[in-house]
Amino acid sequence: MNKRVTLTIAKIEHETKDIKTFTFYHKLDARPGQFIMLTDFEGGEKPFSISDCTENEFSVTVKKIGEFTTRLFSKREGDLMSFRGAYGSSFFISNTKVLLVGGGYGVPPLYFLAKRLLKAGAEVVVVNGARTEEDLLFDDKFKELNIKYINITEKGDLGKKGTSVSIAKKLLQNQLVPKPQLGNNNHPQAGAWGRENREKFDFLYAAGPEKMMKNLQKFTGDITYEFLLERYMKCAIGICGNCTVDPLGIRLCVEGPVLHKKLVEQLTEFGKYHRDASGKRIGF
Amino acid sequence: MNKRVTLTIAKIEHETKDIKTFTFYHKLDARPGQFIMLTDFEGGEKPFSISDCTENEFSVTVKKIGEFTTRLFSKREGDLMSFRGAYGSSFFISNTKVLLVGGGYGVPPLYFLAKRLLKAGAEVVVVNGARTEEDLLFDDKFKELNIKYINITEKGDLGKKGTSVSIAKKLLQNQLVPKPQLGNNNHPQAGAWGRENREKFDFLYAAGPEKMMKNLQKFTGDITYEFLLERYMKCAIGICGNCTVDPLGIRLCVEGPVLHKKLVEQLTEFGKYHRDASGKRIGF
Amino acid sequence: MYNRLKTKFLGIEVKSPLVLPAGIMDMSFSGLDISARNGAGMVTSKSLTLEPRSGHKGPVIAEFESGLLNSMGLCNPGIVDGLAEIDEFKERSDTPVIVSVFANNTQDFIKITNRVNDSKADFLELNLSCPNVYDEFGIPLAASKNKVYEIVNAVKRDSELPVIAKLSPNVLNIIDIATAAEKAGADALCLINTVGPGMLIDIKMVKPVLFPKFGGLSGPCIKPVALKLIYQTYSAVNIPIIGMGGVTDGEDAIEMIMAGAILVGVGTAVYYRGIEVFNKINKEIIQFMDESGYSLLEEIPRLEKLENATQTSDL
Amino acid sequence: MYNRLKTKFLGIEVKSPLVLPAGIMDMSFSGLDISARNGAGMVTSKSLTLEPRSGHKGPVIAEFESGLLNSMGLCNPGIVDGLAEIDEFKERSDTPVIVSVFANNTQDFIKITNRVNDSKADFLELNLSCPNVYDEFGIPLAASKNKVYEIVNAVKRDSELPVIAKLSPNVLNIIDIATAAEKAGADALCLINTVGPGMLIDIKMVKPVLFPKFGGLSGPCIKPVALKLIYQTYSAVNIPIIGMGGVTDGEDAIEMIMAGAILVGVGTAVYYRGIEVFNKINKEIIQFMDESGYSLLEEIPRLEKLENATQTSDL
Ligand SMILES: Cc1cc2nc3c(=O)[nH]c(=O)nc-3n(C[C@H](O)[C@H](O)[C@H](O)COP(=O)(O)OP(=O)(O)OC[C@H]3O[C@@H](n4cnc5c(N)ncnc54)[C@H](O)[C@@H]3O)c2cc1C
Ligand SMILES: Cc1cc2nc3c(=O)[nH]c(=O)nc-3n(C[C@H](O)[C@H](O)[C@H](O)COP(=O)(O)OP(=O)(O)OC[C@H]3O[C@@H](n4cnc5c(N)ncnc54)[C@H](O)[C@@H]3O)c2cc1C
Ligand SMILES: Cc1cc2nc3c(=O)[nH]c(=O)nc-3n(C[C@H](O)[C@H](O)[C@H](O)COP(=O)(O)O)c2cc1C
Ligand SMILES: Cc1cc2nc3c(=O)[nH]c(=O)nc-3n(C[C@H](O)[C@H](O)[C@H](O)COP(=O)(O)O)c2cc1C
Ligand code: FES
Ligand code: FES
Repeated sequence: MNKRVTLTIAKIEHETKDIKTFTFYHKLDARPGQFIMLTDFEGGEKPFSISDCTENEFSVTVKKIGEFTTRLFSKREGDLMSFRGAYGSSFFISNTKVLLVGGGYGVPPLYFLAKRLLKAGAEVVVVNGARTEEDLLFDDKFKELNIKYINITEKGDLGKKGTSVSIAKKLLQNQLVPKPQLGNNNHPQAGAWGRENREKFDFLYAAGPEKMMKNLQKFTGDITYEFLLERYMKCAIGICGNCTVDPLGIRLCVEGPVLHKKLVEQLTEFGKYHRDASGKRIGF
Repeated sequence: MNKRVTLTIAKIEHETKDIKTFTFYHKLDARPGQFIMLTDFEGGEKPFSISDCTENEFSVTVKKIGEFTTRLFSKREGDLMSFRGAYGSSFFISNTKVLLVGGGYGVPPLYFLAKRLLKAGAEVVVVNGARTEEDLLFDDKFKELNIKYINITEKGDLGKKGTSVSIAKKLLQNQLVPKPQLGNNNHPQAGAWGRENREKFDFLYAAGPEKMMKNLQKFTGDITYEFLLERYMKCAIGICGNCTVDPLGIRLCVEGPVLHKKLVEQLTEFGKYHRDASGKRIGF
Repeated sequence: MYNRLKTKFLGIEVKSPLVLPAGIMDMSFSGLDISARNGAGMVTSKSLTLEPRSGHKGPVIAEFESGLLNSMGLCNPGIVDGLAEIDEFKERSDTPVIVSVFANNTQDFIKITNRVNDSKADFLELNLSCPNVYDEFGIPLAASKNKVYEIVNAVKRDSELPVIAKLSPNVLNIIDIATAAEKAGADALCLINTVGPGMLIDIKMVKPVLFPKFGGLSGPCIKPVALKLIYQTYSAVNIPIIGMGGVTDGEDAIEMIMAGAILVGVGTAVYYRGIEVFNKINKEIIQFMDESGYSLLEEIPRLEKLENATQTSDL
Repeated sequence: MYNRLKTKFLGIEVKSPLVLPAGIMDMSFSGLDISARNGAGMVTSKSLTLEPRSGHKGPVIAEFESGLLNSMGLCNPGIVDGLAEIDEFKERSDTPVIVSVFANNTQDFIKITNRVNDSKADFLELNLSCPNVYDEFGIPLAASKNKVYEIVNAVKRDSELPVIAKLSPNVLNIIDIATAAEKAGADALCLINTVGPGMLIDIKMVKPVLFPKFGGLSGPCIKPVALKLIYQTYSAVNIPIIGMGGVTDGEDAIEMIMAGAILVGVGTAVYYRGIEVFNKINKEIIQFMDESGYSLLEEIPRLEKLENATQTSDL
């Protein structure tokens, strides 16, 4: 039995104008890619990826998008919230050279992943894309990690214009090599990118809008990858069937949300459609 | 949860004209003094003390007395029966010099006890009383144990007249000392009794008609004892309250059926009354 | 510590909100007494009938992973001997006692009530769960607002003790039944009695496990049903409620209180956690109060009442 | 091995008696397909309504130690899209499929029936558990023999598929409802739908866990209630029964069959044992058959029928 936990919001951090991180002091046994179902019992229980998880606390990073998230944004530190989980599959923890490609609120779970990959001894390269510098998520947090880190915006307000996919493409096609560089905090971990020391990646991870991953998929060649997918979730325990993906019938709340390349490639609906709360198919 | 077990009757042995032993092949985790609730699902589920229990089988020894036991007596080897348990408290397993006093179908559970006491290294003396030699239960079985064993009948058809209480009284008052003797099977374990080597007992066990134990109690002095008591049992799991004894309110199906001297001495109803299936008090 | 659990029920102070319900450990004065000594704030007798009843042949209890089924068959020593046990209990204990009574017609309920008037019991509880008697519409007594009204009304006229109506969950609309009892003058309600009934089958012998075949469900499996019916009833009536059904630990008891119960019955959990269950739950309630900052039991809040208590089910 | 589990239901052969019930893993053709591939002999669609329904806001699922509560709110893509999913399923699988449909009045049931006639579904199941519509006696649809008769009768006139009536356990007398459905021409019965409803409370936030507050119970906690109602119904009707409610392992499935079920639904257990639950239970049934000496499923005996199916409860 998966016991529901109700506890106060310990910390609220404003990430961007419409994204906040909510931290709870609780020992959660979660792996990167997994999610919780969060509720205030006022109508709505919604899935959110875990964006960080240490010995005694964990966080979710939420974009204000509709009824539930708007109400969540009105909560203060000390207010009670209730969750169940962590649920779902998690990313494979490799110890080789790996590339993480994130967009939108797909970036925070990759931060949790990056930390665990580092712990396992992997050589981690992260590409973090956003529309503008202001929208960039977890930029400082990534810079504090001992990794090669590339941030890019569509607007180009960090220097060059681009998307995480356009960068990832170059990295994967060996046209670009990330190198360590001094970060904001004058530590040598944070990095920009140059054109030397071309290398191959052993594993690719991505999370973000499905369109982005669909796009990214074109450049994956024969590299092994895992994508974090989203579907409308209700039960989160694998019985209501709302989150199954065609034609496999696997449930993103149980067998997902992290899917291996082999499964993603079989999904006829990937990047095409998903199902809404009624089960009706909706195009992307 | 106490799982019900349904299995075939492996063996039926005729002990006396109205007593049979039913053996089941089943690994039962039972201690001497405990009982099972036995049923054939045809109306009636009744408590019976475990009269023997080894690695892979156990037995109950039943007296034909009313509706259920009469139906039970019509069963054959291979017929299915269902039971739950073992339930209740069990006898303390001493490793000193102990006396076991049995009457009626109280004798068989003392056989199971004697075996466990011997295993623990106790010096075991058993007094087995019945009306006539024919009514004597487990006579051969006791003789095969490495114990001092005294059998006695009211009719005197074994030599002397007496009851198990009259013998126990003499033993307890040191007027009588049991000595090893050649048994039926020419082994030196079985014993009769003589008047030498008076010794003290450290522990007294009894099972049988409540009147017998009430009688026996008079001669217990300051010896520690445990009695196996019976009350009408329905649930056997300590909730229906049918088997509680006054004024303590302890349940013979949970805190009993084996009660320590300290508890027996506090029972105002001991030897006086019990409650029937409706909870009405009935005198002994 | 236990001062914090004190509460009042119909003007009488109890040391804990926990109640030993009808049918559990209550055939004898000593069974009531050991429960009270283990922390029950109030105790209930077995449901007494005019004449003694031996109950069913059995098996009368079947266990399954989520609770118990019982087909006891209302065994009891009859109203005369049963009241004698209660009187003997009252000589040894100042714990308030509810005498539960059962009949399948109004006349017998009245006869029993008059017997009870002469006893030392504190409250009279009517076990209104008879499944075999039907009203003029073919609805079983337990589910018939007319029958429930008739019985409670008649008993109230004669009873010198406050009257508690114990309701069955196996009804179409609990509000109908609860308000009928309230209108008829019931001083309090007790719910829920066992759910179902249900059955289990021995698949080796191809036989129902219970004898007779069916038995009422109690224990953890019925808690959600109990909470819902108690909450619904609490939203619709103005008399106190003794809530029960599956309460096994302190958190369950708190749920009952939040759903609207003043007192909380603990029955089947006596099996799961021993007769010490009352003291264990008392402690767990205190622990929750400490964690949540409630110093007294009565500070524990209740759910907001339902606006429309009858129309409870969406699709 | 699986030849031993073959059985016939209304003339159609199924490879296993296990059925994926309505509401479980059945929003999409692929959900039905993965269940069939994992050993379900028959699959059921989510209950479809005329228009799409998004269902309730949630939490729509609450877990407790003995089962689940759900307040899904009959979310479904509507009859048109729902049937399209079924047709897509039928293109890939020869597993028989039941289309479950829901409406709260006879007219809508008829409209839906006519849609279903044009689909590839094998059976039409009427989810007769609407708790919000009352008959002329104020009895909810699910518990009203008149309403059940009316709907089944009307649907039978129009349906080209065999009609299964799915019954609610929350009724006063299942026999009334079951025989009304049979008389109205139902080809089979399916029971039970969820029990209660019930509720759970979050004691820290003092709020019902589900939104809206109440949800139907499923899983192990309801098995005894299901067995009893199935056995009672089996004793009184002559049409086949799909039995469900808490079946989690092979022994539970055998109990259902002995109680009178021809096919056995496995819903909540998909949560407990994964989507492989169907194959797991298939194996456990075979194992029991081996131990007990039955070579074919149909040799498994049933309980003797009740003599008087209505009068089931002793005191
Ligand atoms: C595995 C998974 C992980 C997610 N992780 C995050 C995260 O880390 N941060 C974050 O901000 N968001 C995350 N989401 C999306 C998040 O669940 C929705 O943004 C949220 O449910 C919106 O609720 P709302 O009431 O505010 O909006 P609504 O107005 O109800 O809906 C807006 C949109 O949000 C999506 N959505 C709504 N309800 C659900 C639901 N029950 N399940 C899935 N999607 C839904 C739909 O696309 C919908 O169109 C995740 C979703 C999934 C499935
Ligand atoms: C702890 C315990 C251990 C027992 N061990 C044995 C044993 O090893 N061998 C043996 O033959 N008998 C034993 N008995 C007694 C046995 O349970 C009864 O003889 C049996 O229940 C009689 O059932 P019946 O239907 O044949 O008789 P009935 O006609 O129903 O009753 C005859 C008498 O048996 C007793 N009895 C009946 N039902 C019960 C019941 N449910 N619980 C307790 N007593 C009952 C009553 O004294 C009753 O007057 C034991 C009883 C208890 C409580
Ligand atoms: C063995 C048993 C016997 C019962 N007998 C009665 C009874 O005589 N009268 C009554 O009103 N309720 C009786 N009940 C119902 C309980 O009082 C209580 O309402 C029900 O068991 C739910 O509570 P629980 O889950 O805590 O046990 C009995 C219950 C059990 C388990
Ligand atoms: C999440 C969920 C959704 C359900 N949806 C439906 C439904 O749409 N239509 C229906 O007739 N029954 C529905 N049911 C009831 C099941 O079909 C089944 O009757 C019930 O759950 C009992 O079986 P179980 O204990 O094996 O789950 C649903 C049950 C659950 C748990
Ligand atoms: S959300 Fe219900 S199956 Fe995944
Ligand atoms: S037999 Fe029920 S309490 Fe002992």
